[in-house]
Amino acid sequence: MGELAAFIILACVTLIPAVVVVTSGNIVRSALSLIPTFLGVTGLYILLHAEFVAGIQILIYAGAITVLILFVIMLTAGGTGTRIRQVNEQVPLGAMAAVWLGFLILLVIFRTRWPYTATPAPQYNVASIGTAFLTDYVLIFEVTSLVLLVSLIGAIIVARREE
Amino acid sequence: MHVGLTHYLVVSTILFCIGLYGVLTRRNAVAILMGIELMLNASNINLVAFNRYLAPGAVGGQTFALVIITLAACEAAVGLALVMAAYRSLETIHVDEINVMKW
Amino acid sequence: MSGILSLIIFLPLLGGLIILFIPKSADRVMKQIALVASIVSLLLSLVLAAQFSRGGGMQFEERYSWIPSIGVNYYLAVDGLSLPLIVLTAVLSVLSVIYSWRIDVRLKEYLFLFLLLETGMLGVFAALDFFLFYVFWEITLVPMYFLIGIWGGPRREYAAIKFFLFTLVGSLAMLLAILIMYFNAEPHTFSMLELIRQQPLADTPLLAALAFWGFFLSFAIKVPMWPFHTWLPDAHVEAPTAASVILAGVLLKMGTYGFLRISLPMLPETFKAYAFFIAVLALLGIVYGALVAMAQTDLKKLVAYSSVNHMGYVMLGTAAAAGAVGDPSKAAAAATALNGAVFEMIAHGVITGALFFVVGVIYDYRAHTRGVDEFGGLGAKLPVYTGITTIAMLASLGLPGLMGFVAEFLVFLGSFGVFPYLTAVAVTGVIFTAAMFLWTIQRIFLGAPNPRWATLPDMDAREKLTLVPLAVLMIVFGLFPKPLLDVINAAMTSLVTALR
Amino acid sequence: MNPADLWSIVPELWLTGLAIFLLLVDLFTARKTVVGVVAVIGLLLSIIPTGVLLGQDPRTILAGTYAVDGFAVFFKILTVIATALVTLAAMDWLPGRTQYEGEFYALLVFTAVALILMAASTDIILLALSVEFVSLTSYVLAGYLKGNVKSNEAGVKYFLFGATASAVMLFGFSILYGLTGTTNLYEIARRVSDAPLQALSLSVALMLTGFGFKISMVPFHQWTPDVYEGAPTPVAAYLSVASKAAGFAALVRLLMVVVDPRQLNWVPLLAILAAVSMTLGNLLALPQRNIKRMLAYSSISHAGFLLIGVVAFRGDFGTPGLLIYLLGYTFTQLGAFFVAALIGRQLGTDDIPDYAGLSRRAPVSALLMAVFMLSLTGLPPTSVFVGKFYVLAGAIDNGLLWLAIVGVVNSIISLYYYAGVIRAMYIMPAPSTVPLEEPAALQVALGIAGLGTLIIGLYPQPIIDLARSAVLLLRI
Amino acid sequence: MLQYAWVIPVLPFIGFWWIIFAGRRAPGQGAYVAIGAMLGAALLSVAAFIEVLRGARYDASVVWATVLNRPIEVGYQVDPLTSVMLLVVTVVGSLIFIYSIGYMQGDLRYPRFFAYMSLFASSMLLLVLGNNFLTLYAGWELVGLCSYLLIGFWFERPAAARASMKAFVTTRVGDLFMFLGILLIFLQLGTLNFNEIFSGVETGRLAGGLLTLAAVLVFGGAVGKSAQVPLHVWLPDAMEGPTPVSALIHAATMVAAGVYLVARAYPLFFGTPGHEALTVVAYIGGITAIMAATIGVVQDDIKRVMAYSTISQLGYMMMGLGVLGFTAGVFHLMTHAFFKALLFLAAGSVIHAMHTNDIKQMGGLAKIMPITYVTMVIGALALAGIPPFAGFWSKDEILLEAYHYDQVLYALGAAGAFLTAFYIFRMIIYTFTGSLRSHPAHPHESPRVMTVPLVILAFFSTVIGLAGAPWWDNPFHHFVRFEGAEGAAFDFEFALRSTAIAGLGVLSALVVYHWRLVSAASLRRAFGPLYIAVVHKYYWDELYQYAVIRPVVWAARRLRTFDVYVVDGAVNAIGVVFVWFSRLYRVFDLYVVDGVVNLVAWTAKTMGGVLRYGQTGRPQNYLLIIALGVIALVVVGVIR
Repeated sequence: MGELAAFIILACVTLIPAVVVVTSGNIVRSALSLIPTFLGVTGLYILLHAEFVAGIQILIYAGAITVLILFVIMLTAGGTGTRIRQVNEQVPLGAMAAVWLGFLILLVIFRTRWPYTATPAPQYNVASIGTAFLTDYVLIFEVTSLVLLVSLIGAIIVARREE
Repeated sequence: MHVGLTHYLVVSTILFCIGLYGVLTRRNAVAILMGIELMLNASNINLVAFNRYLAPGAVGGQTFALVIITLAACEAAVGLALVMAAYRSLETIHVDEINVMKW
Repeated sequence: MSGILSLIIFLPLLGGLIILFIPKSADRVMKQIALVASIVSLLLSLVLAAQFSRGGGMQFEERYSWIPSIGVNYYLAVDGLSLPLIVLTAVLSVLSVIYSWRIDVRLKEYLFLFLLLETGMLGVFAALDFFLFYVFWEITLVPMYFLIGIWGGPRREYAAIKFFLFTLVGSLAMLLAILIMYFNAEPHTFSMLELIRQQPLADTPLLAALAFWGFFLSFAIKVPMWPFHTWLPDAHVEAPTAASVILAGVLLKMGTYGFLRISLPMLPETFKAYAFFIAVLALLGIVYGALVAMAQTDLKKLVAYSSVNHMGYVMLGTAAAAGAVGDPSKAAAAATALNGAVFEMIAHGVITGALFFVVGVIYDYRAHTRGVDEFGGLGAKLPVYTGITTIAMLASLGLPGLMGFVAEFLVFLGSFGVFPYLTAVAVTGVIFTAAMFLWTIQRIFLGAPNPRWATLPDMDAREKLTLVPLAVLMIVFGLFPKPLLDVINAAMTSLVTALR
Repeated sequence: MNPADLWSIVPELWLTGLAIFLLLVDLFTARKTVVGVVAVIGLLLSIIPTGVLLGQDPRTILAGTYAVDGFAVFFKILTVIATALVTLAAMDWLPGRTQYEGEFYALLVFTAVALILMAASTDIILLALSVEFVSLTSYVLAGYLKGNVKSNEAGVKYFLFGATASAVMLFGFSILYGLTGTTNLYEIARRVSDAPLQALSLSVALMLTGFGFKISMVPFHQWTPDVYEGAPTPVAAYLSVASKAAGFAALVRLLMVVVDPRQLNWVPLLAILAAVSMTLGNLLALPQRNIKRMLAYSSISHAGFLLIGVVAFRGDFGTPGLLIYLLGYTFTQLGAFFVAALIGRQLGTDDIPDYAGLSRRAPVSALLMAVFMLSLTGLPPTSVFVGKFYVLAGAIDNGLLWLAIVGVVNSIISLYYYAGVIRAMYIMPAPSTVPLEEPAALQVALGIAGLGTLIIGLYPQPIIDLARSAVLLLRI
Repeated sequence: MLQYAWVIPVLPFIGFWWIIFAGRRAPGQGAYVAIGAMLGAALLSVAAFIEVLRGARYDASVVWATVLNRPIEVGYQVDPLTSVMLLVVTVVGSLIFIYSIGYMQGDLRYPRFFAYMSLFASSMLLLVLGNNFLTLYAGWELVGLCSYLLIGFWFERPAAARASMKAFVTTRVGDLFMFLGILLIFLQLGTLNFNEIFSGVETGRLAGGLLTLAAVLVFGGAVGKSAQVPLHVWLPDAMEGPTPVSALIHAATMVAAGVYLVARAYPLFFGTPGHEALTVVAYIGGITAIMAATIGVVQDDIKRVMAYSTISQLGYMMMGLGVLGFTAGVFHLMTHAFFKALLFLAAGSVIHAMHTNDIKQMGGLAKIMPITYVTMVIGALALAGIPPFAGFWSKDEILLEAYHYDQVLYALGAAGAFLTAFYIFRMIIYTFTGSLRSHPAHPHESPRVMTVPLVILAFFSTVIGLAGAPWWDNPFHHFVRFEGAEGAAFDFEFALRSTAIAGLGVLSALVVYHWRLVSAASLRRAFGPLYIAVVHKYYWDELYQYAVIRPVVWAARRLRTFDVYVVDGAVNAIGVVFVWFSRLYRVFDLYVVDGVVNLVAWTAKTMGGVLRYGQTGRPQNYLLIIALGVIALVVVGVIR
């Protein structure tokens, strides 16, 4: 029962700020609302016994990405005014599309009999993930590092001011 | 009532659609990026939940989620860099004004 | 003698490639190379004709594997149907090069494209592998597009793209038909002879009909049959003279050649089913072409429409032969019609080629107008020109003793046995044609001399060199068609025998 | 991990090393052309280890995450060729437009690595990762000219579309994972056979978005013209060829390996999308005056054509046809873009009417451009003709005659705008007869593209053999 | 030596090419070449004639083309009919050639004239010699071509140019029917050889209605070529050509080719059920004879009188053949060739002297041009049918046959005979008696080169008829005959009646025009409406005009663009119809057939234009479409 309560709370913590993110007229408020959302998701991970993922989530999302976004908002003077219209003219259409897609996906999810394997909650640890990364997923690991490197270079090239 | 896979899937779906709505309706490029981040988070919830409920013996889903988190960071970095560059020459980050080319 | 066909086909291209590397200033050298390339090709084709054994079926075969994984071969050979067309192509190409001697705008490109075109045309007539055939078929499109587009008249862009689009529609339809044939053959093959032997679509009428209409669209546009003919007047009018000659003299024959080489032997039953319909279209072409030609005031358009008329005869003969498929009692009529059709192809090539040269002579270098009504009384000033024009026009209207008559006579003789009523109506086309050409002669050459043209010179030596050979051909084969007809007949006999 | 596996990824390692080496070289030289030359040499050298893989038995390595098969090798070769050519073209196009010329080559090589990974991934994590890798470098490359408004716009737009599409795709991947509980493609293939159909459909549909975006398939095509127009011309060329090819590679691998059409019949859907892509792309290309936009729309149309090859997977024609088409299209499309780059460089314009008189001013380039245009139309004897021939044959072989007819009709429509370029170059009067300078590297790239176009057209047998073996080896 | 008969047409053919290439450098500027060739041909013809008289026949074929394994043969034959024709063509031809030296003297295209004439002779001989329809048709078309070239010889004159085209096209209408007839015969019998066809008719492989159809179709060619009603309109206009041309082609030989055709293909006509094809021939001939004769009465142009006379006499020949008088018809063909050539050449002599064709402007030429006068009177007597001149024997025979066959035809023929005598003497009187009415003219007798042929022809016109006279057992009848159509024996009483009719005609002419006992004007009044009809040539030209041209002109006024062509194109009725139709077709061509194609192109372009509004350039519009695409895909995936 406690699990359900925790889940509902976490879901609300995730979803309600998410709505704010996409609807708020103030871009800074949107960006700040990302943080509870990410934290909510982190909670869900913990609920799912994925502590390592949860940790990374906090580090990267709540930490790095949100800060980065706020930085850019400040740099581009996006946070100065709330008078600027933040949404475009296709709100009804966009809402409709989102609702329809959600409806369809939910429909499928409910109709599908997922191949449950009713096992007790496994205990994942950082070690098993680390092992996976260095054995089965070694290529993925290496490529990920390459992606990080290249993104870094790319971002620097693009963001640097042309002399 | 027990918390099951479907619960997580519902949350992730809703989160995905909220993100999508943001992507479709926000004028600010950074705000669109936020929507995309929400969508990516939805995928991650899915992956972790599936991993937990359907393939508890392996860590494929979690690994995938970790990769996606990394990718999200990269995307944010590159994307925001591009937005910055565009802002310098176009002096706007509203995508419907970034519109020199059409047809 | 193996390799001679390849040599004939690719010598012009070789010449063209050499020309590409010659400095722009050496235009005389370029012309000479073009001339030599085409003349050698002609001579070799004459050697081919001399060595050709009548009734020997496919000869001078060359067969090399090209794309073995799908069974595409480089497969060339000639029979009595293709040999005359190859020689005709070579002859007209040489004459066109001679005629084009005075071209000075972008000469290098002109000659290259011209020789490329020659290679394509020769290849179409010699290829016996569908893939190869298609490749050559398409190769002819591009140079012609450029020739019309660059060296053409005022509306050349429109005419060129129209030509290109029309014929591309056709050739892609053909591509689909070829693929249908290919996949229904067992084993899959692109060899035309093998497909003729297999008759892969004999048991699937629907597919056969699809393939047939695919081929039909392609060939009918090329011929051109009514109502696909509207590209022709535009293309002809705008094209430079030599291109008009090649277009009318050879390119149109590719369509009828396709009907005879592909549609008829590969899909005989299907062709038979639609033979009457096609004969009606041919008939429309005959009558319509002549009537529309009569209304023209532009000499080139007039000749162009007369081509529609004449190709109608070819198609009438072909359709008649198709209508006689499977009926041994009509085999003789079918053979007659086919002989006539093929002879008409050659005759039309020679005659209409000459007519376009004739138009060019007056338009390109003399009057700079093609308005039939603007002339008058030229007969007194330009006797040689008048004489040759008259011979060509008389040959075109089917005067006995000239080439056109033999062809029309045989076509009518044969098709009357299959479609008597249609043929009876078609014969009226002869009158229309006669009236049209005579009226043209009257307006251009007869009547009081128009003072505006008082200083026009008669044909010079080079122009005579281009036109006299054609006139001689018209008369010689008009009087003694047998040598040519024997070659054709051998092929047509085996065709008709196969269809029976 | 088997150490022998490392020998199988020598090309990838070599290229990664090359890219890093380029970054280093860039630090120590002021003449950026040197970097380009090194890049080209390095790329060409990578053909050697790739060729060694050619004869090897198909297998997966590194715990089943990576395929070493003919299919992968084919795309390695294609990618390397395309990258080398684009690098050559960029060496003449870039100078003076950006200060980060050396990094440009490095990024190109990184992209090549990513594309190669994408074509060879047999694990959905790696697949997603490499798709993103490609995207990330592509965004940067598209927005590379920071002073250029159009390039900025192209970068931002490409990023927004790409990120959205991949977010959707990743959601699809997550569902696929949920259905099977594994990330390995071959494992998925085994387990998916009794997966619930609707969920599978959902995941395929969502994944299709990502790949559809990469190959610019309708309705995920609309970024194409804006990005191609705005991006640096060599990048546009690269995107239209290599990125598209890798997208197809991944799509084919996914569909072929995972989704059995007997279980989930994706054939009609993709056939319709192919038809719509061809038609829409063509119709939109008709009124274009900007050569890059025109090529962009036409690339949508070609994506439709290529989809025929995906759809017509039964028999010996469709899938090999796709590969042949891709390779032929690579040469031709690159060539066309290179000419556009040349003109853009020399005349500062991308408008087709400004090509007037090119046949006099730059005869070789004009001739090659004419060949490319005719090839794109699908006239023999050119490379795209062979490709079209193959995919049309495949369509007919698979009983999709209607699709073949749509393809044919679209070829005809396409002639109209391709011929428009030829018309401008050859028929329209030249405003000036001053000869254009035709820079060396670009000229070499152009020549190779032209030769490739013609040689494949004239003697396609080796390519066909390669493509067939690639396809045979696909299903390990 | 009959196997060398093929040389006969070849000689003038060589002459043709020689003159064409040598031009004025040829001997006698071409005249000697032509005459030499023609005389050679004449000699050979005479030799052949003698051989045939002795009973020799010849028939040989060579393969012209092989189709399947069936040869199509061409060849030639020499039989009495052929030999007679050869003789007529070469002898008359030679004389006319010689005459032309004088007549054409100083013409701009003097060599060309002889070239064309040689080509004509060659073609005509080919036509005559052929033993099959192919050769005949070839010769048939070639003489038509020569006729075209020669009528339009003075093509600077628009009237000549128009007339030449009218002649060619009108006769080609007839040829079309003939060609169809040939096709029909070939379809049924598989051969074009005359003898094989005839044996096919005999054995009944071609019989009944089909045979009649074939025969009538073939006769269509003869109608055109021999200027029978209703295709006769071209011949009067053809007089625009030089007079020797009129004499040779449009009087003596080519126009008789139609008669020759019927005679040659006689078994075809004869074999029809109840000779119905022959009845058609006879009535067409009879109507033509009387109609042309009446028109001849009112013509003032000397050559037109002669032209209508020719039409009328050709009608007689047809009638003769039609009423089973095979011999009579051919006989008249022969005699007519001589005396009509004579008349034309004499008329040419007059024209040469007067430089006008109008007999009302002439007069009193008898004293100035005695040779011309005498020879022309001989010709007139022969035409009128006064014994013993040539025309009497043949015409009398035709009337006799008609009398025995069909009284109506006889009545037509007899009336025609009266009128013939009347109009020809009307012309003689106008031309030669009284005093010169055109003062500026300075007439003179023609040179020897022209008068000698006149005299020779006059001689023939006098004596040639005796070949068919009842004395000496009527040799012509034994020579040229057809089993089953032998004809009646000479009837002295009937001959007297014919002579009386002709004499009456001559007398009437004298009464009206010489002695002027009855004024021409009162006659005109007396005949009132008939006179008006005759003056207007029975409105044939008007019929073609009104039936077609008027509506066309009306339409043309509406559609001004067409104006030029219709006015200009009112060359003749047929031409105008064609032009009108073809204009319509052209419009159809431009706006309908072409329009469809352009419409497709336009639609494609427009659609492209419309579609690109979907291409707003605004990213989120695109993103929305992506989203909608995803939804669509999912729907498709889920709802299946």
